[in-house]
Amino acid sequence: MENIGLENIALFSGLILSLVGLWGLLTQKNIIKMIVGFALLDTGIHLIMIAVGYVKNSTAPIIGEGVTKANAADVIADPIPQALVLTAIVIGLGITALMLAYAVKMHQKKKSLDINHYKDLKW
Amino acid sequence: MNDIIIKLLWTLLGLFIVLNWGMLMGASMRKIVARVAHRRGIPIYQPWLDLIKLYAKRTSISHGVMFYLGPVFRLGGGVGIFLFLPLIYGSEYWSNFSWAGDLVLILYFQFFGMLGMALGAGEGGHPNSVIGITRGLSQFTTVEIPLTLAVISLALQYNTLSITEIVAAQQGGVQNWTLFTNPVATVAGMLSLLGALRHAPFNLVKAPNEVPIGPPTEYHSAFLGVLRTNGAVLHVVEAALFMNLFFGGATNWAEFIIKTFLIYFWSVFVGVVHPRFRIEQSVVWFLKIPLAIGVLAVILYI
Amino acid sequence: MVGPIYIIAIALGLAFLLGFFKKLNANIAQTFMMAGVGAMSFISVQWLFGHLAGMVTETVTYTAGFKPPFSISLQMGAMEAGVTSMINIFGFLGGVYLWRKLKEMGLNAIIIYMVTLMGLNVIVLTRDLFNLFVFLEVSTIGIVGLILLERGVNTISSGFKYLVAGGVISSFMLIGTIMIYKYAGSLYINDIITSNIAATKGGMVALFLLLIAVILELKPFPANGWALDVYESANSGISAFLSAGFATAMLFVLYKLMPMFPIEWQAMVAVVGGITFIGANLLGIRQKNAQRLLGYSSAGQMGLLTAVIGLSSYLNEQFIFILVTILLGHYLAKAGLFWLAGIVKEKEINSWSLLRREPLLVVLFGVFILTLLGMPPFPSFFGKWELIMKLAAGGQTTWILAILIGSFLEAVYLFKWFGYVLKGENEGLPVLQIKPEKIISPVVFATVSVMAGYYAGSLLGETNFAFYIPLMFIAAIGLLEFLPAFVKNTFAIAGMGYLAYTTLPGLFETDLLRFIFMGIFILGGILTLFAGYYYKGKRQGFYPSALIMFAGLAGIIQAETLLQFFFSWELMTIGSYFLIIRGKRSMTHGFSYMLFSLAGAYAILAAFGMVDAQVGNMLSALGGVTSHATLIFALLAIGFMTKTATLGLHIWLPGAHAEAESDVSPMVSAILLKAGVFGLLLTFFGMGAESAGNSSILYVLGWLGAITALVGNLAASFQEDAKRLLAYSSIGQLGYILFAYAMATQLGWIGGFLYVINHFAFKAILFLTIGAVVLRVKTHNMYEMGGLIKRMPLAFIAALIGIIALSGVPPLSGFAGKWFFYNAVILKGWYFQGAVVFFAGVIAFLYSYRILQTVFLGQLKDEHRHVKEIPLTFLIPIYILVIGIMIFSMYTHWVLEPITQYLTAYFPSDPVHWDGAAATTSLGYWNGTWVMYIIGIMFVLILGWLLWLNAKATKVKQFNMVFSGERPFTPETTHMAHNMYAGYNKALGFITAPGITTFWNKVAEFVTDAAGFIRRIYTGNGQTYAFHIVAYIVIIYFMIF
Amino acid sequence: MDKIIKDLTSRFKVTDYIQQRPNMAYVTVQKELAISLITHMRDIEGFTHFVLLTAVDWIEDNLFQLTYILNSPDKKVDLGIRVMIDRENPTMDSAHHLWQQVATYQRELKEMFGIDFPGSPRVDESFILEGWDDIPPYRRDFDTLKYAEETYFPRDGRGSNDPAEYMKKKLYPDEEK
Amino acid sequence: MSEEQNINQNNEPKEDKFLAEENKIRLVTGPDGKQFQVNPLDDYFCDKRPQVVAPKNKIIEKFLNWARAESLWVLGFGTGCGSIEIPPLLSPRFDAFRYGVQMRPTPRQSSVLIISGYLAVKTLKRAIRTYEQMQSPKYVMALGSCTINGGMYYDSYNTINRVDQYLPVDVYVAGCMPRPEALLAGFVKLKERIKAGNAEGANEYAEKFDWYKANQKKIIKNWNMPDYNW
Repeated sequence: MENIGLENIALFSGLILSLVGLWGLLTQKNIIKMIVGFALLDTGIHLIMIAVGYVKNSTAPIIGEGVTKANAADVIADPIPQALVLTAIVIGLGITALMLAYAVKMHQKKKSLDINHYKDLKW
Repeated sequence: MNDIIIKLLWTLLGLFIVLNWGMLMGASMRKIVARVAHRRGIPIYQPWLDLIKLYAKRTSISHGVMFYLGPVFRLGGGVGIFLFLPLIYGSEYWSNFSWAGDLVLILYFQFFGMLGMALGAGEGGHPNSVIGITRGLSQFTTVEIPLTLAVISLALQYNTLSITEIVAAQQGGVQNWTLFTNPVATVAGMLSLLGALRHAPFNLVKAPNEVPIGPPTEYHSAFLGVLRTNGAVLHVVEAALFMNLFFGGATNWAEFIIKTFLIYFWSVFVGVVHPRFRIEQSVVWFLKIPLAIGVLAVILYI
Repeated sequence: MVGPIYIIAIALGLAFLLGFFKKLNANIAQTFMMAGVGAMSFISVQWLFGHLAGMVTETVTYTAGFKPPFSISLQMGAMEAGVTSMINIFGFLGGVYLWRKLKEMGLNAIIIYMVTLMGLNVIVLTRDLFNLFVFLEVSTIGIVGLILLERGVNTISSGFKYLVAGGVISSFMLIGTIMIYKYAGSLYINDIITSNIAATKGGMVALFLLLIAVILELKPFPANGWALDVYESANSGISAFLSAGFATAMLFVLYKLMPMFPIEWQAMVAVVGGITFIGANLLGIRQKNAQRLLGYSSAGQMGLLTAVIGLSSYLNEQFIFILVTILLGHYLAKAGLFWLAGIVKEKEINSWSLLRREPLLVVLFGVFILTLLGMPPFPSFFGKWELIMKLAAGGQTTWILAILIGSFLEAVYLFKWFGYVLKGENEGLPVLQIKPEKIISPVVFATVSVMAGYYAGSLLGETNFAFYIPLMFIAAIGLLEFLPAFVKNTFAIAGMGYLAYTTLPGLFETDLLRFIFMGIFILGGILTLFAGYYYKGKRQGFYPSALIMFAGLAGIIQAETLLQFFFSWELMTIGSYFLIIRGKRSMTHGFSYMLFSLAGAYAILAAFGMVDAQVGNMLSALGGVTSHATLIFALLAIGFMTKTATLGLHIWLPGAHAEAESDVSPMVSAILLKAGVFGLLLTFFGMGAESAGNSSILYVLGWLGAITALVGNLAASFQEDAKRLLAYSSIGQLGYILFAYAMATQLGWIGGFLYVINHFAFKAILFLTIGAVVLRVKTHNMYEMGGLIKRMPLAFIAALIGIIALSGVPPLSGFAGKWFFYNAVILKGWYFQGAVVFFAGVIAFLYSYRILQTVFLGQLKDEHRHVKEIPLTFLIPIYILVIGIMIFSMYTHWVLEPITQYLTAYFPSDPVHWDGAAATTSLGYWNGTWVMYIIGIMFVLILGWLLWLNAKATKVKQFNMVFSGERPFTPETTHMAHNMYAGYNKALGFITAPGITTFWNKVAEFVTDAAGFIRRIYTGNGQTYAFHIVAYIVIIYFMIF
Repeated sequence: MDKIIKDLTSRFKVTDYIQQRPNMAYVTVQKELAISLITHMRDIEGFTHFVLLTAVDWIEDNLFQLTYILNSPDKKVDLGIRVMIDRENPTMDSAHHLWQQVATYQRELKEMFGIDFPGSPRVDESFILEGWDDIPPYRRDFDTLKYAEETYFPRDGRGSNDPAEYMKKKLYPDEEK
Repeated sequence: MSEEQNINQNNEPKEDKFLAEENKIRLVTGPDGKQFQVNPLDDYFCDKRPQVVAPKNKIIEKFLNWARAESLWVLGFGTGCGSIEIPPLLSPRFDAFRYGVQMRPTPRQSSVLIISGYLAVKTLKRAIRTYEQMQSPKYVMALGSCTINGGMYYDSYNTINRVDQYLPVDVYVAGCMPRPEALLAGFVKLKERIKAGNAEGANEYAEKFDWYKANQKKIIKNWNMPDYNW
């Protein structure tokens, strides 16, 4: 259990989550399900990102209780991935929202949410 | 200047001899053909009479300028070959103007007359003329190949394209004739001659019972006279060319006459015993046997 | 210098501000936006000029006051300045173009537009990996938002596909980024480059994910279906944005990130790019939809540029030049073409013929197409040239081949499209509405393209200006298009005259070979142009095209370097293409002409590359080639033989020449074909015709020439169309010429020169005459003519003399050619080839007679009873040539003796001896002047005799003939013309069976079928596209690791 | 044969019937029925071969008699169909649609007898006579001798002999009759 | 001969109800779009009249006539049943070549036209055209009683009785049909006439052209050409 470690759990769950999301994105015919798949993929990646930034036995990168400027680098977890994750979540959200907006538009036009019905352009 | 005038006079004399010999030769050939058919045939002087009659026709018509020029081109072609062909080996006067050009000139000068004739007949507007000409040209294209190959073979053998030199190389006895030194080329050349002289089986061009007489359908009177004159000259000259190339040339008129007669007789002989080819048949025929022989002639001398 | 940060500041600030004023008048908002974009453009352009002028150095701006890696930094180097300038200028012009649309869509669209533009700028400028990711996403979101400018269901679904695919890609990119951070400990690109990240396996995977994501953003084949749908369905302004703006930025990202990756991966990048270049262009062939076609082209161009980046190690110091010029070409052309697509509003490319209603649009279209293809004088030409040169220097033959194949495939569909524009049916198409704001941007880009071309050329350090003088003259003539034809004609002739005045005397002193060809080009040009006085009206487009061709021809002669030669060669090809395609029904012929020409040009280019790699770029250095000499020789020969229409490469010619206008046919037949001959001669002279490896090629060429002559002449005999007959005859004659030069002996070459001059003269005479006759009788079919000698005696005489010269009957100059041939063939020992050539020569009689007989002799038709003699403007040049041919025939030695001396330098053995007019070889002798005298005198004597005998001949009319006691009924049924050589056809027609045409058709069919088969991977399903992306990543992964 | 005729009579109003030979018979029908009868014979009875069409001028009755002769290759019988038409206004329905060659016969009849066949191809063009402008020469009221004498410059002194008499006179001049 | 004055071809109105369709004046559009009239009779045929060509001076003419007589080129044109009698002439049995008689396939080159038997009006038209296309001097030989007085066709509505009303006949060979020997005799007779300078049929035809033409046109209603077929 010790060998596994929290970051690995996060990493693997993130990996599995993103694979599930990718699988959903690639196989589900329903557009909404595809978007859900994408969201899962996105979340999985965020988990991975956090896992990457995780440092064992370290605290949150907030200066204060036990964390001084001097030992900050040794004690705190890397703050950058966390910052990145925040940004990534925002962007992922934006994209998901845009996808949903598109889904609404598509449904308005063709009254269908099956991705197979939108194949007019090809070749 | 004097030289040239004398030269011209000799040339005219030569032309006169060749013309008359051509007519005599034609008449004797017809006599021979008649005898083969158990007839007596025409009087030996018939060609002269025909010619006089044609020139003495009182009326004539003309379809246009080219119609008029056609026979001029035609006779020009025949006389031109005569002019550029050395007749008698070793005689300066009887070598005519052969210093102006070699064998190639003569080979290509044949076309001069053909082209003019073709255009003249074309201007006549008669469809049969044009049919005849297309046949003639078609056949001629393939007739030329064996001859070309034979000439190349000769050029390789004698290393020259000058007729005079080719004849010179054949002097000194029968064994030196191309006929014996290069028999394959001779065969190719003589097969080509059959087509060039247009006797049967290669006479579809003027096949009288199909396209009345072919190219000269519309020609008559003096026009036809000119054409007949040319025919007489051309036959002798063609025979003389082959004589020079393959049969050792001639050193005197007697030899000239005998040899040209025999060469001409060859085509008549073949003609008498053969029926007529259709045009595509003759085209293909020339591309088979004579072409193969011509190729062989060249291969032997590479 | 205004800092690059202000670019972002302006954009963001404006976007925010505008967001506050929701109710703001759209006009004002848009003005603000344009002002903002203008300011952004200004900033980047000033940096660009600063860099170019050397006033500034690479500058890094730090945000938040920290040094990286702790903050985001923006770098403004020369490249960045250039790329942001491109993006911002595009943004500005695109904004102008989209003016109406944006206004219609309101403030939000304007904001998104600005944000997207800003995103692209940051992508270029930033040196932070995550920042890059963020702004990539911002731009993607922005683009997808802009896609919604159009509300069709296809647009929306394609936008969704784009989003799905983009999402997948960005996921990988994100993983890659974060893993890089894990292994490199920094997101600052410069740090990553210096860190040894590739040492660990995980680091490699991280880099791989990043790289593949960037590559996928460049839409590599075949994982690019999602982008194509967007290109096809989005508003053309947005497609332009995607292609010119977004792709440019992404390409720069790849360029920027390249140092991060292991050096071995460059090959992978190059291969990916190469496959995309070929694959996308292959599939483009089947496209009918203009925007989708442009999408394919866009993907292809990106592939090429990716390949260039991947190949950077071979390109050395020229890498940037190549990258920038090709990128610039793509950027200008693609934006321009998408914009035009928005103006035309027709989806199908065969409806683009309506562009023809607006000449300006056609010009723009032409400029863009040529820019895209890398034709001179546009920038990508120089880029491609340098690319090939450098690749050749690196010994990368496979790459040269791949790039040329890709370019060729691209040319296939672009010129098909061009053909539709120039010649397609435009009846019944809707009216073209041009809004002013839509036309400005393409005009600006076209202008920039031309200027950039000049600039790129001068960067290569050529004495480039001399080659631009004719172009400027042409441009001037082009501006005078509104004038009537005869004025322009006068200008054109004056220009040609000036060219002759300045060049010919000098060439006469220095180089006889070039003098002869220049003489043919210029003299022929002037004479054929003279015939153009016949045309009334403006004759739009004719003079620029013709003069471009002549400028190219003159350039070929004057070229000293390989580049100059190739430049002129391509110029000539373009000009002649425009000339050829002007004819009726000549769309397909112009197309096949262009394809063969381009294929030939690429062969030449490849060969030049190899030459350049070995001995430098001087044309005269051709002889110094040592390695691969045979290959180079063969490539050059094939390249030039496409112009001489040697058998196998000839199928473009008959149609192209036959359908061209009456005065264009002689230009392209009598003159243009000689360019190929000149090229061959340069090769032979330069590379030494007799060197060991080449002689076997020459042997093959000899046979090829002989068979070409045979088949060309035979096919000519079976034609019903007069001009087609002459065209086939040209093929045959060029076969002779090829044969003559392939002999590589002095005699052969004298014969060849004789033929070149002769063919020029008689083919010009014949094409002008027949062309003029066609103008009068309004038909090409010979069986519909006949008897015209009565109406056009002068034309007949000219044609007769032309035919006599053609057929080689003494005494005209054609015979001289035959004489030299005989001698040369026998001395060379090519007996059987020679026999074939002579057979072909005799067959020439068939068609010579046919054209004279069926056009001029025989039966005059009812409707031609009142036709006039051919126009004087044709007669004058024709008779100048006739007189020329007579003099040349009489005094052949005036020309041939100097040529003999000239050739003695190459063939010291001197087998021809000239004594006055008499030529003697070791085989035979010939005296042209005397032959002429003798024949002339004899002819006159016989004619006189006949006249004396027969002066009173009654002149009769055409039906007065023997008709078996009947009379003819109609001239049509009495004229023996149709299927004239039926018997011959029966015997030998199989030789002319169109096997070669069938072969090329099969090739074309195979290629298009392959394209049609492959493109089925683009199912139209967004999931499939996403799957493609995943599969692509996996495959590449396994290929690398 | 009888069966055919019987059958025929039951279907058409056949006025006259002559059995010329066992395998040859003539029937006479009305002008209006003729073509349908012929069609019937061709299509039903198997008289697929058209032998000839000719005419006789019955000037006394003021009639033209048209005779169509048909042949049945299977039954090996001939059938002649006679049609009497008015001589003053000779028209007859055309049968060229049954056999193409009928048109040629009709053209000849038009030229030689002046019998019109409206609708027959090229029926008005001259067939054998080129430029004939007299009454049709096969009509019996056309006097060919008179016409020849008027037109063709007969040579005087023409006489004729009975060859037998002539030879007898020549060989045996003394022998009296 | 009396008809000579009242028939003048030129004044006759050119209305011809037998004018063939292809010989009618037609309106044609040229390639330049202009319309114009084509009158086939004028535009496609020469309408000159034949001219009398006087013989040259006597001695030369005698010589030439001898040559002409010995070189009789016969047109291979069979008109009636007599045409079957001509081919045997060239067979070994009769061998007309001995007499300088040769066959020619085209009237342009021939000098003898043999009317070999009865002439229908239709054939007469062709015979006349052919005769007119021959070049002067030219001779006509008529075989059989049909050509002399109509023979057994004397009362036919379409067979002429006397050829000499339409063409200048030099020699008649009587018989029905004359055998080849008779033809040879005819040739000999013709030669005698030519040598004597009496065979001036061509000039006679030109001289009495109007008379001949009137006779011809009396029966040939659809001549459809200018008067003289060059």
